[in-house]
Amino acid sequence: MSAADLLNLFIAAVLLAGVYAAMSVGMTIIYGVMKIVNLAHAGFLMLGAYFVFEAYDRFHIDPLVGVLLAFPVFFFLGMGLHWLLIRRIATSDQPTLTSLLLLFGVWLVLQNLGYLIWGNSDRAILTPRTLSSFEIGPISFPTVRLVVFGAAVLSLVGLELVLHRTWFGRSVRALMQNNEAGQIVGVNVQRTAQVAFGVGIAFAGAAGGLLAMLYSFSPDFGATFQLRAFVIIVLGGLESFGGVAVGSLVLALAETFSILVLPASFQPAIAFSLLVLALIILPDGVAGLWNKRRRWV
Amino acid sequence: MEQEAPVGVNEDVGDAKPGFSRIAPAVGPLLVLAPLAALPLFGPGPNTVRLLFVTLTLVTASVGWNLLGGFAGQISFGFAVFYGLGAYTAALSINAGIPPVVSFLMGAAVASVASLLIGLPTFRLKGPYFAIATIGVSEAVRVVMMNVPWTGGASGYRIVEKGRFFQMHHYYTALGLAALAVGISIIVRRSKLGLALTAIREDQDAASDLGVNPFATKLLIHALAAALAGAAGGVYARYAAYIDPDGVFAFRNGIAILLMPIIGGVGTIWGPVIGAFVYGLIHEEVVANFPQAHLLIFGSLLILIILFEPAGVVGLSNKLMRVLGRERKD
Amino acid sequence: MPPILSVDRISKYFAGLAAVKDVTFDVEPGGIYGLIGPNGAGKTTLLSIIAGSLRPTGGAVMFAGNDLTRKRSFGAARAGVVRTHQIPRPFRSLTVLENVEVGLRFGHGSHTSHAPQAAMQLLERVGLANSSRRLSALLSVGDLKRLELARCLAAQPNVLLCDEVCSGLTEAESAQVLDLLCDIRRSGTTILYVEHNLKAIMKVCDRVIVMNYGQKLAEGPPQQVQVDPAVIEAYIGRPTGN
Amino acid sequence: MRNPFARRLSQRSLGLLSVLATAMSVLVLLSPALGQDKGAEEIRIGVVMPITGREAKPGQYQREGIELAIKQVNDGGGIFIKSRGKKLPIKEIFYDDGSDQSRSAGMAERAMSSDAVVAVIGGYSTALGEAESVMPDRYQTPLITPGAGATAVFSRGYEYIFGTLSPIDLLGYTTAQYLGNLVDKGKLTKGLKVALALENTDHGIDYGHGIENWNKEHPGYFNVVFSEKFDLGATDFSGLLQKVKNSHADIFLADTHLQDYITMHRQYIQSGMYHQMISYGARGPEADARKALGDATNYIIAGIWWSSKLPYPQVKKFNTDYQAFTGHAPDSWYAATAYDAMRALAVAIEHAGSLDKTAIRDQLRKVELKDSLLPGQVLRFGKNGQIQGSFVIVQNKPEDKVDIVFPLDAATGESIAPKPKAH
Repeated sequence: MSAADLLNLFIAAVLLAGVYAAMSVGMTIIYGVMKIVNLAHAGFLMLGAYFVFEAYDRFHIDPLVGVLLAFPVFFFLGMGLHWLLIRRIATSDQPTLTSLLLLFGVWLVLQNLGYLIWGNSDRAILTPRTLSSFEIGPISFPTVRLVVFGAAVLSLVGLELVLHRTWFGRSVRALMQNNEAGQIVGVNVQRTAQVAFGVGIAFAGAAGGLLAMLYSFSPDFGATFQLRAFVIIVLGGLESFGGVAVGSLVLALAETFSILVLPASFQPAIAFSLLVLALIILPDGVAGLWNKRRRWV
Repeated sequence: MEQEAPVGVNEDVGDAKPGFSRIAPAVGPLLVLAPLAALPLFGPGPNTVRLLFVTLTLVTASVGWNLLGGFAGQISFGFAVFYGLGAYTAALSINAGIPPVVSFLMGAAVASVASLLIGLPTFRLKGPYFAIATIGVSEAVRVVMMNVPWTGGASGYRIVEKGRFFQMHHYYTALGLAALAVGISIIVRRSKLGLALTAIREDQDAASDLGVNPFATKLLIHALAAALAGAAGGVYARYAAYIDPDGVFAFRNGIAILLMPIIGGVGTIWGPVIGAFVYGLIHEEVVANFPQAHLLIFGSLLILIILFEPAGVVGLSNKLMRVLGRERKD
Repeated sequence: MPPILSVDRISKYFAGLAAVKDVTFDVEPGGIYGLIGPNGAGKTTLLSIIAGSLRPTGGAVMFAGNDLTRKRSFGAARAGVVRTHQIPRPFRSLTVLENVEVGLRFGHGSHTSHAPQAAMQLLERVGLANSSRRLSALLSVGDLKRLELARCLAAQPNVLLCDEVCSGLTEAESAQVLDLLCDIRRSGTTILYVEHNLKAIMKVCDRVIVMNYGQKLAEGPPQQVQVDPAVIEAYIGRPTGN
Repeated sequence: MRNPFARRLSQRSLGLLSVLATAMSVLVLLSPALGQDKGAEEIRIGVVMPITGREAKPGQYQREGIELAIKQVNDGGGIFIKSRGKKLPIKEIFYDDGSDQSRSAGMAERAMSSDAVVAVIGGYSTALGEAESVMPDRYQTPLITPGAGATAVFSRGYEYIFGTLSPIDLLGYTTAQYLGNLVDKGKLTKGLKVALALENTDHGIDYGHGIENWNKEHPGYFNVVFSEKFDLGATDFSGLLQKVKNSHADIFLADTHLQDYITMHRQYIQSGMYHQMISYGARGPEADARKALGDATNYIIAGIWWSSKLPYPQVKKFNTDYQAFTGHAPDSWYAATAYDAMRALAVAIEHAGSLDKTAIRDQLRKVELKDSLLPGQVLRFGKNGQIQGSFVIVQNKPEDKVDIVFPLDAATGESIAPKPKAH
């Protein structure tokens, strides 16, 4: 394989990492603040995809604008879901079975709603951007993937800004670092959790919109992404946004380059092997690396 | 929020009449076993037998899961691995001419060995990280099995048995296995091992401080649970006669095996049995009668159970009995 | 008499910070040893290391000729070194009696056969006999402390490591617990008693080890330690002026 | 009695257990009653298809094909059953298997064992068909699969299974034959390099075999330089495509499902790849793909079991009827094989003259549907139960046109080969 090929593969991996990061951010926020693994994430990715699709199909709204519109819509959807269901289960500093199963139930319901509303066709968004790419020397950049990559970077940067510049961000960070301490210094946990859940769902919806520019989708869209998002947040340390970027990059590089030595049919095993390896090599989870420091003090 | 007792735990109910409580553990299993064993007397249709057969294999897997997830509190999403390995081992053995019962035992043994291989690294992880790791293991094993050439890879594997198909034969195998599973579950619960498991579930470090070896205990119960799931997979495989990795190793199987005890009541003897019946029968009927809305119905049911009765059907019935008991006293 | 427990240059670092540094002392059989020091002195860390809940960064723990350093806490418990917890950690879904049975059936004495009444006798000894069939989750703080002790006693330890068994208790309850400790000592069990509260220690201990900033500050009989200027300084702070 | 806690638990559930036992007895007692007395005045036919999950869309198209055939039979008053001396209508009992193998087998079994059907049509996609194929012999109930084409399904010596899809290896073979024909015509040069990307199922394996077989029979035409399997439902094919690129092949042949076709071909276009000929196996002309890929689907060739462009009168009639029945035109081949499966079954039932399942099976073996929609116009089941029809190769052309380009006698347009570079 020539250097140009390797470079091409590397670019593909980095752009894939952008896709991965975009879809994982929402899951991280919810996990960080509430220690809930959002098993309904895939459902919201799917809804986001259809939202952007409908906006484009009916009102000819550019998918990128659609993604922006998805933010407020899904934010309130998330807040509503929290009000309706999530706040009723006990909070914990560990993921509980209850929360996992509740959200699994929500996922099933969302999936079925998708079937009832949109049927079982494979939909896709086709804009002039979709299939275009431009080349710099021997390296080609698919335009949509660049767009998604840019959006992912923007979301991560935007989120960092929000976390460090606003009261909400400070509350969120306080809760992510130490739930009890957060309560002691006067963070309104329920309120923050609700907003955080809303933000998490908003990012999930928007990410769904971004994915819709890349892939075709049907109501059971999202499951493979959800599992990967999960792998990424574990790799990235479960509750840091820098970690999401790192985790996405690690996974994308591993998946893309593994194909040089492994048959393509083994590719899906990469993510899960990485997950198990990361957990075992760092016995308390990757997060344990810096958690350990606090535990006995 | 009101402090709730841990899942699967009943608050003190006062002392039972000693004579009654001595026969109670024997009465329970018999009460369930008798009508199931006498099934042919009712002249059931093949579909009823099939439904009960499938449900009984689910009971076995679910009771197995409950040993680890309910008694020891180690939530695993990876039981499809054992179910699948049991299915494949039994399938390969039966095709090699080994008698079915021995094949099921071999399925159980292979699943147990796999459980040790999985448990050795992953039981060093605590709580949620163990659960997370089992997701990874489950999916990785599925993909690998898709690519193993000598089991047909993704094309699946077929069991060829000569002679006629006797559905009742399969049914009694499944019934016997399920009864065995419940028996094991009762024995474990009442043994020293059961005490250790509960202690580990409640506080692993405190249990260790009193001399319980959490790591070895968890490995042991994991192996036992895996053996049950593996045998269940084997029994199912012989019935289905065709298995493939996407079917038996599917992540959704792992979810189903975990859902059943949740529906019935985690950590109780009968919770997983009841859960498996509820899941097996309701799921099948909903799928058959509401093909357009079965996910919706099942998802909503799950949400309702989680929100309003986290202790499952057993918890619900306990609540009902308490209410009824109170009324009687008044 | 050879020491039953010897702690030899034990150190523990957390991310480069020393929680325990080069602590050495011997415990002779049959006494109550106090381990005192201000908050954050490293007492509980040291206790956890002896009990096997924590691995030391350096040093060794010897118990009756056996090296406990590499053993996990269940190994230590089976060998005969059992700890209590500062905040009681009952097995919430088990009854009081069953909690005690865990110690009885898995601890140091588990290989010897015991009468079925053993658990009840222990509960009577700590004054919990009436609650034996209650769920431990429903006990009061004081009762939980007693249960914590009863559970450890059930393991039949040679050395009992007590972590602040009096914290959170009323004066009267504390007195009862201290009486119980004396009673346990009389039956031949050695006690290493970690305590923040000086008064309690002085009442029951035969010998006291004082720690500060992870290091051993002083060791000796209570009366002697009480007047040690270094100890006073650690507890009250350097006297200003005069 | 060491552990009072356990005692309490098991004892607490006693009441519940008795309830459970009663409920079970009721269920057991009721079910035979439900099973009987069915099918007296109607012909019950089980249809097991995925309408949710990965295979939902093709499953739905096949269901529509079956239902159209049933409607047409029933509009004519039903099927004349000699033993009853009158015409009986067909009643469809539908089950969604959710694209899940074990459920698919379970539903087929349910249909055969308790819902009193005389035959089952089911099994879209090879995997689901294989799971179901165990059941027909077990319950001596014929099963026709209109969607499983892998030879493995029919190679087990089963006696009650039939299929209206020609074998997949024939699909690979025909594709290679077509390309060879292009070489003969001078449109392609001899000795071109071929890259294969196959889905990791029997479908993919058979497709690969078909191409290999033709190559063996006709050495020198093509040279397979790359062949690899991939997992269905992958999110990213950049690695695989990079490997294909590196193989410097001239022709790219993949065997995929619809979703993978869309995802893979998007990435193919985005990474600026080009081959003289491209095929995604049996996928190509689907409307969903056109919507998702637009002009990028132009010149893709597909080997399919049927095309609405076939110049037979019965195809024209079917196209109109289907449009009227479903409100949309037939999409690729899916509905046609299912429609013919149902029609062949109806003929067999009428010939059997009774609702006896074995008699129906015997008639299915002899059935000859002379106005079949499928290429060759005659549908006849082979010895193993699978039809041995031929394939048509279609090529997508600009402006949503699809032309049959092979076999030449059915062709509606010229092959455009090699594929033009810019579009």
